Amino acid sequence: MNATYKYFRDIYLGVTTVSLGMWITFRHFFMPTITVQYPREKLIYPPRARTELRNAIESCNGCLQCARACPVEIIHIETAKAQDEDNAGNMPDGKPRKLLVLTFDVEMSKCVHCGLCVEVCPTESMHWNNEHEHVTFTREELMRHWATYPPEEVRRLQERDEILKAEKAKQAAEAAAKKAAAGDQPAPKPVSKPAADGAEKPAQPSAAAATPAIEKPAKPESGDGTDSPQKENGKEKA
Amino acid sequence: MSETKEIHIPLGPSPEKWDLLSKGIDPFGDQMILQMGPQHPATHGVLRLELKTDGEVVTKITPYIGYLHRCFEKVAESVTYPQVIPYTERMDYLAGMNMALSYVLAVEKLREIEVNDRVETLRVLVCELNRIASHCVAIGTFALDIGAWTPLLYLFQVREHILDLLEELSGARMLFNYIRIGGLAHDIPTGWIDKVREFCTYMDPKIPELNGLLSYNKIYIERLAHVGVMSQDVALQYGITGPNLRATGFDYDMRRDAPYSGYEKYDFQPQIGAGEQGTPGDCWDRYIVRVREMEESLKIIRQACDRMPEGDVKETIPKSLRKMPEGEVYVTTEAPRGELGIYLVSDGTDKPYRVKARSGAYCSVAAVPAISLGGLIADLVAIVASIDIVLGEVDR
Amino acid sequence: MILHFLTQAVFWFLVILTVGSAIVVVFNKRILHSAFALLFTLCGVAGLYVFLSADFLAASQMLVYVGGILTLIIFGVFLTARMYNMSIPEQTHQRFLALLPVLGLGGIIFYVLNSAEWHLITPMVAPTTENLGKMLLTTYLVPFEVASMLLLAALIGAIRLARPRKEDHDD
Amino acid sequence: MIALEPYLDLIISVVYVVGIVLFLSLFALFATWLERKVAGHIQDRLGPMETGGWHGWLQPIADAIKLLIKEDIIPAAADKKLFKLAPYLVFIGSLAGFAVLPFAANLIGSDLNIGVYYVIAVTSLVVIGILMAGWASNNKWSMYGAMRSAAQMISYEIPVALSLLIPVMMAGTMSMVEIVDNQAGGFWNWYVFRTMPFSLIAFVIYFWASLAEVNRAPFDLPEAESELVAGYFTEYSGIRWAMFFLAEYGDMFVVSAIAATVFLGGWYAPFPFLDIIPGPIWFIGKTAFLVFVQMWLRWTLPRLRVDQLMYVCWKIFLPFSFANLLLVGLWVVLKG
Repeated sequence: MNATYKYFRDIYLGVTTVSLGMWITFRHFFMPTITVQYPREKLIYPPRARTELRNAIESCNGCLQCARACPVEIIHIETAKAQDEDNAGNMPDGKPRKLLVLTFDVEMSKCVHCGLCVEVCPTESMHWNNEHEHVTFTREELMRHWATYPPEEVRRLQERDEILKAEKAKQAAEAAAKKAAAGDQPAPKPVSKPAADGAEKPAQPSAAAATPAIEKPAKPESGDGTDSPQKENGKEKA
Repeated sequence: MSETKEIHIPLGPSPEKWDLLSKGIDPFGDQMILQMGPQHPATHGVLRLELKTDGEVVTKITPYIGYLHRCFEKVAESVTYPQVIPYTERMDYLAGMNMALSYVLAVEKLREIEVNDRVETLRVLVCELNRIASHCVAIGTFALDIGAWTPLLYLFQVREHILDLLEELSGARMLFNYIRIGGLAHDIPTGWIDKVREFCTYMDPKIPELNGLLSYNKIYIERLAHVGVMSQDVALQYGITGPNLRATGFDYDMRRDAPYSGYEKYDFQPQIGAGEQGTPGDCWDRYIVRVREMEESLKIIRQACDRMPEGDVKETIPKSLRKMPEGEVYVTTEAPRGELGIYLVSDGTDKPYRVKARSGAYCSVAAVPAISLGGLIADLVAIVASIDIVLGEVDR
Repeated sequence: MILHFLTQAVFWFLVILTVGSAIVVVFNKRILHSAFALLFTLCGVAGLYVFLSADFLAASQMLVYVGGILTLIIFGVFLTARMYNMSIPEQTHQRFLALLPVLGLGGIIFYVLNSAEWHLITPMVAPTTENLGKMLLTTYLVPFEVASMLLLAALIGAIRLARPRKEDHDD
Repeated sequence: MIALEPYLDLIISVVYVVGIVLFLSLFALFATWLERKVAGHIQDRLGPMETGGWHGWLQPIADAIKLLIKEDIIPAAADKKLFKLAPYLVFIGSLAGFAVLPFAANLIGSDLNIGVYYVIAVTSLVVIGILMAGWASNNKWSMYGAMRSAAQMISYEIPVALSLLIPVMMAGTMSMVEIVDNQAGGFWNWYVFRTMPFSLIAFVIYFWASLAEVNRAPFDLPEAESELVAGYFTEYSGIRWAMFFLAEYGDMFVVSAIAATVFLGGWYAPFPFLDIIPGPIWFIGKTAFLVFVQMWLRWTLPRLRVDQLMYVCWKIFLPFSFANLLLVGLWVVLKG
């Protein structure tokens, strides 16, 4: 009896629940669709949307905070101290520019869009551009270069920086030897501290690059400008 | 368990068996070895199950994991504390908020940071939103594996709604990086709470619709009831947590039993399976527990919206995490796929010395052989879908 | 003329299909290929039935032999253990001894074919089903039912044998 | 000059066969488009919208071209002869069904007096074709799919046949044309509405069992994607896969057309005054509606398990079919 009851109940439930399901899908048949016809219609992104990284190079002070915040280490920055001869101009906030940003490369292909670099940027030069269609045909195109210096200029400035740094080190050594530089140091310290801190990393490859000085001019012949940052990356990792 | 004693056949027949095969002797008898995955449509990513089947009856299962191993724990040792957060969210990419919360709570415990009430409430709010989104995928893919396509698409609409909300809040749709050590990345945008309330009203009729379309569908019940019964003993032995444990009738929910982030202030009821359509702990129970948990999460969200206190969400974010106190902490939270425990060892530097994640899905995979032997392949598909694994969390 | 030619062509096509695939069945070394070749033999025979205006019989041939028996044979082959490199013994031993019964049988068949009185009937395109149905339920009712009973008994027996011996817990 | 008269039949047959193949291809193309549209709108989506302008109506053509120019991959370990043969066999089995579909009173391949029986018989070819495909692929999933499919199709042939027997009994003939002619004059004369509720039950059982016959959801176990990857055509690609696809949609049309013929009045309009609309339109319209219902079911229901499939067949459909048959037999006898 119980089995018979269950048998007919199963059939009854089967019929009713299937009909209910059919009714629900039938109702959806006449509901408005939610499809957005993408290339023609586009969604509006919220202001916070993390889309593609951009760096407004004119307001970048080369402080390297973004490069240090990046969990995947895709931001590569090289800087040189600005000298009077450069006419570096002013930062957007009116203060004179102290560092020349020689290279500012971001490997967008590796970016995880975590937004940590944007958050730490003191000058708000790192920002999201609110465009997400960064599709390219080659991986090299996803390497974003924002610095405007031509390669020869970069090399020249780096070498100059090396010389200046060496001189400064010599002076500092002398000053330290004299033990009379107490009044001299506090003034450059706030500027040189982050620079020196950040310079530790790029300084090593540039120092390494400085020694084989003959090798370097050969590079632009073998490849175009897009190659050099990658080679430098390789060096940094090595 | 007995299946661990069986001879392990790594990749197809062993050389001796090939010898037998070439002599025309079938070393497997009536049994056949079947590789299910890692590219099988129903293995939820890249799980590989090596099955021994007798006809369609599964007689032995060996799960193989690691196809999605991304060295989370090792990477976490080489990046600074805040930089780990984006990596945590890639464990269970369907519930990034819950993943990040566990890690952040661990760091805060280490550093002894007390966050304010607004931060806690917002964290609960986003985690519960994310839990609904995660369960939507879980239930949707479950239905998909049983052969019903449409519920997946309906649930994805709900999920899309949530992701829109979270995108507006955090800027990203899946890997939010929103919960930060000592606070949150942003405060809420204007009118966001109203949008969450709107979502709650939008969500309300969706669950009855799902029930009508799927939960109480006779075919669906027949496919799931009495299938893959996980007894409480088995669940506890394997360290199963989360909805899978509650489905066995074991009333245990970290949010209620060991509250964190202010969960004790909310009124909600952990859902347990009672074997309504079959045996307690069967696939249908695991399914319905998730459906009901969505309702409970909705309740929590409503309460969080109502009590949203004022405050600064960045107030307690430490200026620098260069110097961390030495020591070790262990924090577990209730993630959608079971308890997520983060064990953190600090040696005082700016990078963690060791991070160990204990994830719910990993334990669930381990229990698959214990609960699905003797079933059909179709049952196995249902079971793998019902324990709701995300291979990102299993492999880490 | 052309119609006649076409009819002839179709007939010979069917004959070649039937006999050719039958030869494949016998001589093929892979047992599964033999089983599948049987399909064409059976279809060819069904086609020949159509030539005899036995449409019901042709359809039954398809339904019973192709849909039922051939499927059963293929299943049987599939389920045979050691399918991996199953080969039918190739060498023929004692050819001369074998030739004797073959020749004998062939002779008998040839004799029967020759001595039989073949009635050439004009194909009548009339429904055969009505007559068949009536005859099955009147003249041939008893043999029909006996055959049914036999098949039913075989069916039940097969199920009884195939059923696992463990106790049933429900239904 | 030879007179064309004697060959008229022949020419008509050839034209008809070519027409049917064209129709089948066109219908399959249309059905793939319809399937995606139905799926899309049921799921609050739009489905294909790009190719060809209006609602992506050229999408199936684009798909067909894509399939035609795709690489034809035959697995190294496959049984090549059988692998190549199987799709054609399945396709022929599907095509053969079209021979007896009465699109109109005089638009029928061959008005066999065993029409209904013939259709049931030729579906056997499909079973063999599927078994062949599953075996020849040399893939375990294909094998499972083939075994499931064969078991399922053979089992479900019985309820299908028993349900089809009911209109046959009521009409007293197995000829498709005569069965339809018996349903002339308004929808209340259709067999599905005569002898209520028996014929209605027969119709429902036929429809559901035919879903299993053509491997459609909720009985799509042979190609159950989440279980068996793609069942017996896992290894097929390009044009051979397209043959299976064509056959599947052709089968869908055949079973729906038979339902329309024997239960829903074939080419007759539901109301006599609508008879000005030509018969083939009614026939194809009714069939297309049933095809639509098949799709609607597919996008609503979960899939059954193997044992449940057999349970439904042997323990639900079969007893009901038998009881139905008995009662309708009584009804026919009592009515004289």
